[in-house]
Amino acid sequence: MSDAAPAETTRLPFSAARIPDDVFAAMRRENLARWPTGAEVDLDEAVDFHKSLPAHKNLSAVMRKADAEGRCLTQPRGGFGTLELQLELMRALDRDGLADIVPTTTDSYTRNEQWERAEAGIAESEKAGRSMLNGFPLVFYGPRTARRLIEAVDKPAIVLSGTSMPRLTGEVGFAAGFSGYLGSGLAYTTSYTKTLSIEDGIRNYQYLDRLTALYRERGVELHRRQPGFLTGTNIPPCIAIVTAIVDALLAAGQGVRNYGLELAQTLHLVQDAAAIRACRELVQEYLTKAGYADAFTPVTSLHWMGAWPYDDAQAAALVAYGGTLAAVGGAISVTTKSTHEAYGIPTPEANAEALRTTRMAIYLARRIRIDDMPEFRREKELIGREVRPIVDRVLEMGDGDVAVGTIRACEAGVLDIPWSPNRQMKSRVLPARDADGYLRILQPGDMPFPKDVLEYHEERLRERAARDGVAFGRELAVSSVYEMSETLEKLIPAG
Amino acid sequence: MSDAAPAETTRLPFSAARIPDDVFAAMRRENLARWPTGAEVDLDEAVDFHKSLPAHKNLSAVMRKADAEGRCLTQPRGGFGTLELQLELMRALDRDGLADIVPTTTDSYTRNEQWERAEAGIAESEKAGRSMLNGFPLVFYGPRTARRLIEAVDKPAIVLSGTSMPRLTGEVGFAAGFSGYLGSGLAYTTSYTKTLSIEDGIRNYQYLDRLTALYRERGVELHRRQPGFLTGTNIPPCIAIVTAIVDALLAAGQGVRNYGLELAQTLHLVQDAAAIRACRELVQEYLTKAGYADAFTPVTSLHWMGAWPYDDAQAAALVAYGGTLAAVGGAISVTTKSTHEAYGIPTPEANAEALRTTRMAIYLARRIRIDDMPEFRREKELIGREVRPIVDRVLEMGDGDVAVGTIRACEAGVLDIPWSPNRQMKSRVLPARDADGYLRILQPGDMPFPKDVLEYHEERLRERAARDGVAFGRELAVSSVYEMSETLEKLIPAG
Amino acid sequence: MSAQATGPARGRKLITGVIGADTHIVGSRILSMALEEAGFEIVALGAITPAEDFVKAAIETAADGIMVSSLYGQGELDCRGFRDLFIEAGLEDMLIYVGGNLVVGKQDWTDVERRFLEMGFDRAFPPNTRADQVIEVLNADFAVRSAGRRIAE
Amino acid sequence: MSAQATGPARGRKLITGVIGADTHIVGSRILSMALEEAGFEIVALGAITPAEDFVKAAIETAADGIMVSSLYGQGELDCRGFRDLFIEAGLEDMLIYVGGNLVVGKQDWTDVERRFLEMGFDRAFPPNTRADQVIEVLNADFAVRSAGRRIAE
Ligand code: B12
Ligand code: B12
Repeated sequence: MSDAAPAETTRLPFSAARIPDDVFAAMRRENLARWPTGAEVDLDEAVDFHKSLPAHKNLSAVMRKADAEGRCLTQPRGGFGTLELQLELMRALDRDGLADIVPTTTDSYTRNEQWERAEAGIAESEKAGRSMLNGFPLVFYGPRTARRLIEAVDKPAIVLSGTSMPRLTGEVGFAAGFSGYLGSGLAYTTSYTKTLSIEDGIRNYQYLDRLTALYRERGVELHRRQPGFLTGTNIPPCIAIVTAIVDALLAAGQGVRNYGLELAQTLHLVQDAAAIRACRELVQEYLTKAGYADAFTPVTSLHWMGAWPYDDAQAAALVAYGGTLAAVGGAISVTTKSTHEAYGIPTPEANAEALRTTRMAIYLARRIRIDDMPEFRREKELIGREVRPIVDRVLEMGDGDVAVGTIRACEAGVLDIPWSPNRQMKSRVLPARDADGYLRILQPGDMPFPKDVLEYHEERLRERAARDGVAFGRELAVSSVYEMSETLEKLIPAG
Repeated sequence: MSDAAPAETTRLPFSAARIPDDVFAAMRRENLARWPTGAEVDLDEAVDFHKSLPAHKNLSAVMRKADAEGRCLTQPRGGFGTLELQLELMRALDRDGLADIVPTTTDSYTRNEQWERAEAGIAESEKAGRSMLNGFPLVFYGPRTARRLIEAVDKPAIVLSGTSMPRLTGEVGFAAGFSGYLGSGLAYTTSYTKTLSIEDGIRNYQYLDRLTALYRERGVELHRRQPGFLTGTNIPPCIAIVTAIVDALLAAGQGVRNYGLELAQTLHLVQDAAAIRACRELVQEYLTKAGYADAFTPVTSLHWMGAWPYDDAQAAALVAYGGTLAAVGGAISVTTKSTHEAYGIPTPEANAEALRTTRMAIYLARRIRIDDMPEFRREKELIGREVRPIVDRVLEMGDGDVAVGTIRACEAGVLDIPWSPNRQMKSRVLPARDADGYLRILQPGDMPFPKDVLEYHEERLRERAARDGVAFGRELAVSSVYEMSETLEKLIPAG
Repeated sequence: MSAQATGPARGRKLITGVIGADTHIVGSRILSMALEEAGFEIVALGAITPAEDFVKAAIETAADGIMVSSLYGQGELDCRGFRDLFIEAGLEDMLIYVGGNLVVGKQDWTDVERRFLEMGFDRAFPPNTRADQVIEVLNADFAVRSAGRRIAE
Repeated sequence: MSAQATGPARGRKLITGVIGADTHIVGSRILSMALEEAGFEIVALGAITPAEDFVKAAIETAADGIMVSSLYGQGELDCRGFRDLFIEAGLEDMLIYVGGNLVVGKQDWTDVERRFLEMGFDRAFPPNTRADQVIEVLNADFAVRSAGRRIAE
């Protein structure tokens, strides 16, 4: 396994400041030397290649166009353990799924920079005749080989690599011709690692963001994206948006100006629509305050990220509703799951079918918007009152430096996320669903939500506890984790 | 083939008046003599049987309970050509589909009172080992045998028999223990027959409604239901509601007080919700004016009734959205279709899956209502302004008798429906979808819609014509018939 | 612009109608409209048309072809002996198509097609057939008919 | 009220954790909470736990059983040789369960189960396993262990 954190020579004092050119050049040399395919990365060649691509294969341009046209694009997830399988998958998602954006999900060894294990996984996959890895070992194949994926499909491609260690995967992905990369320092470190420090996670993404800016300086606009879904487990909009703001400020600090914001669906029509609007506005508000008024921050809505039902027919409703929620909410794209979700990585067929179901749902949503609904307004305003006190406190704690503030806030529990595997997070904040299906804060931990806001959440949750006849407490949170995976007999008992 | 219209001896002057007891007794004798199983109908025994059923097997009671609890029940369609197949189907819909209401759809020969042909169809089905009929030959089997269907499933059962000749099917169905019957004189005669006169169709349903009232007099409340979907082909809410009001007044005249109203989904979130609310309110308004303030008139929303997509994945989105629309609109039940719709009568499995997908969509809709939206209010108010002038004119034309007014109004084109197969209907009214996905009136024919309303419809449709670059005319209506069956490549071309 | 009748197909007279107790009129009506616009002459019998009425209309109007619709699933029963009626009436060479949802349920199309061809239909069309496709086939079939063949390959 | 540890199972010490590079902590955490409430003693190793750490913790805490979670699909690679590590450490009789989404993709469960039993796990649990079911099986297995058998039928 290679070192996750940058070597000492290039380790700057930790801050949100832009990494200076010379230091970054040294960092890149060190980074690219960590695995043989790093040597294949040639920035000049990569820039030329990106410039040679038509606008419809550049994710930044495609997101901007969709935003201008009021469209909601579809994007699946998808990664298999060998180049052949991955080529076939991406072609199927394009051809049979009509995906507007094609993905390459990396395998979990690659995510953890265990490239030798990934290599072994390829061999095992070839031996077994099926993928033994849960994604594509992008770094092992390297940029030259991975470019075949870009050439195979006439759509923009994005790297999906849920990791806090994106430095080499990012270099390889961009050099291969991927024009999008999902991941961020705060969001992924708190939800994808156990022992990595938040600081190192942020540093790693500062590298990636700085790399994105380097391409930008060379005239290539790439799309960076923040994964606000975190642990995917009942994340209320406010918590997702707080992390979105922090990560967006960090990215902007490195020079990123095309920064997507992902929001996991709560599966509530009003809460999701309010969240999508609030997210973009609040991120813009803080970016503008910080002097980055020129950043483009489209919102992507994600199909339900928690536990799925074990019945395909039930799951189909989540797939379709996922399209409805994204489109009605005004998201610029939706990231899809499939009816196989509760069981395992979907076959290309199941993946493509879910894309089509979602696309039809988007069509059916027409131009419907619910922004005029009083309930929508109430929720949107509520999100603002939840988010601002936390973000303001984070900025305060950093004495103006958002990177520093973030670390301190995590330590203090001011920034917190539910169900975190990371040992440095308090993970005391706990969400649950209220009687109307809204995700609310059951336990705030040490997050400084205003008192009246918390009272409101508690009142709504007490209503649910009373309805369900359970005690007001942790059980509400646990049953909310299971909820969507329950059988219909349990969810809607016969009259 | 037996006679469709009642014999002369019992032919009263045509009016909306309640059929007198003695005449009705004579009518029943004549009717039951038309086919051997008619002799099995024993009203006293049937009344006792209905009284012996628990409330949860009585559709009237079940609809009232759902209304009180704010639930949206699920009900499939389903009929196969032999008793064995029908038993198996109903059990599957109950057990695997969790249907709240189980159906028996009759075959098209039975609907047209061609009972010998139905008999032959049973034999053919047995020979072929698969159903050669598109439904269950209820009259051929008769009430005693059909009761096995009622006994097989612990849910309320409804007869679905799209016909203008329900007299014997109704007798057999109610005597067997079915507690619901779908169909009505105006709606079905205009959409299911070619040469039958509207008058005879209404007379036939007056018989059925009078029979329902007879059970009521004996203490058994049965659920009658109006099929507002008509030809299922882009029926705008106003036209469905006009027929609902007329048919409800006719039924109430015979003594029916539990009268469901079906509305085909337009597949527009706002238009459907507005239609569901407006339908119940307007029917109540006219019933109350006519002195029937005590009628219960719950609304049932129907999965898309027009042409379906030929791709299962696309169809799944229509299934799921159908649940969403019904629940958000506040319908008391939803009648489902399946992913097989474009091809043929679904297998029990496909039928059950669609029920589960729909049920999950209903769950996901939570308690969401959009009645506060300005757009909802505008649409609902618009429907009122469309419906009242037509209904008022119909009543006027009958000099106070809705039955007489209906015939005159159909002749004059004041009452009209799109795509009617019936030669007596002008069928000059033509709907099309506007740029926002609302169904609008493209050509009003001779229906007396207010001028400003028609101007509004035209303006909206011209917007669509401009967007699609087609002439403002019939092509808008034809392409609206195909719309939902188009491929996704056509509906949402790649960016 | 949509497909047009060409060559020997131009001006041909076609009977349309929905057979049996079947009330699905929309497809037959839209097909009739499209065929008329394409340059065929159309005699539309509408919904719920007994088999015999197609023969009667064919004789009365000296039609060149018959477009039978069946949507409701019972076409497999209704269409038996349809060709025989034409043979009995001395119209054994009549061009007869059938289209719609011809059988009950979602069945394998090649199998369904075979059944209807065996019943004597010249062609059977699956669900999701559009008027343009039908016009092209009509053009081809009327073209080979002048050469004495029954239908085009 | 939910299932409880009974008989010889009461108070047993169980190690929980998510093996390999797998970060899915929710299932393991909820399972740990439920087992604790049921009367087991729990040592939770959390997400991303190398196989060796399970052995180390078992020795250090003198555990009675191991509850390996694997959700992310690569469990089939991560779990190879897991039993051998315990045998090498002299803990050949350790009760070892594995549960989650054990392989990549939606595969036939009986086949997947066989593979994991062959790897040496005493039991493998499919997706959609709830804590109550696990507790019942633990009760049964600890019960037969006092009788010298490995696991209950
Ligand atoms: C939430 C979630 C996430 C969250 C996890 C948050 C966190 N830190 O825990 C996030 C978003 C971070 C995530 C990430 C990823 N995920 Co994920 N995730 C899920 C999801 C939707 C729900 C899992 C969950 O929490 N369920 C609720 C809990 C309560 O149930 P449970 O985990 O199943 O555990 C129960 C039982 O299984 C059992 N059990 C569990 N362990 C054990 C052990 C024993 C001994 C026993 C007896 C029982 C038992 O008891 C538990 C309690 O009832 C599942 C799919 C699903 N189930 O719907 C996918 C899923 C597990 N994820 C998957 C994948 C592939 C990933 C990623 C690689 C991302 C990707 N595809 O791009 C990354 C992995 C990152 C990494 N390095 O590990 C796949 C695994 C595929 C496969 N096996 O073929 C799944 C199945 C989705 C899919 N179909 O593709 N994921
Ligand atoms: C609208 C509709 C109705 C309307 C019909 C209104 C009317 N008067 O026309 C209503 C609601 C009244 C109705 C009633 C019934 N229907 Co209906 N209906 C439909 C639906 C949803 C759309 C049909 C339609 O109009 N399509 C649009 C037109 C433009 O397309 P089309 O009809 O397919 O015709 C095109 C082609 O097929 C082709 N074509 C048609 N005819 C011919 C002929 C030739 C020679 C050629 C070359 C081509 C050709 O060209 C046409 C133009 O492109 C279909 C399912 C679907 N397709 O989604 C079911 C469907 C046809 N109905 C069906 C059934 C069973 C019924 C009922 C028995 C009700 C029931 N199940 O409870 C009753 C029948 C009543 C009766 N006695 O006939 C079934 C038939 C089942 C089967 N074959 O296995 C279907 C397939 C639904 C299903 N999956 O169960 N129905």
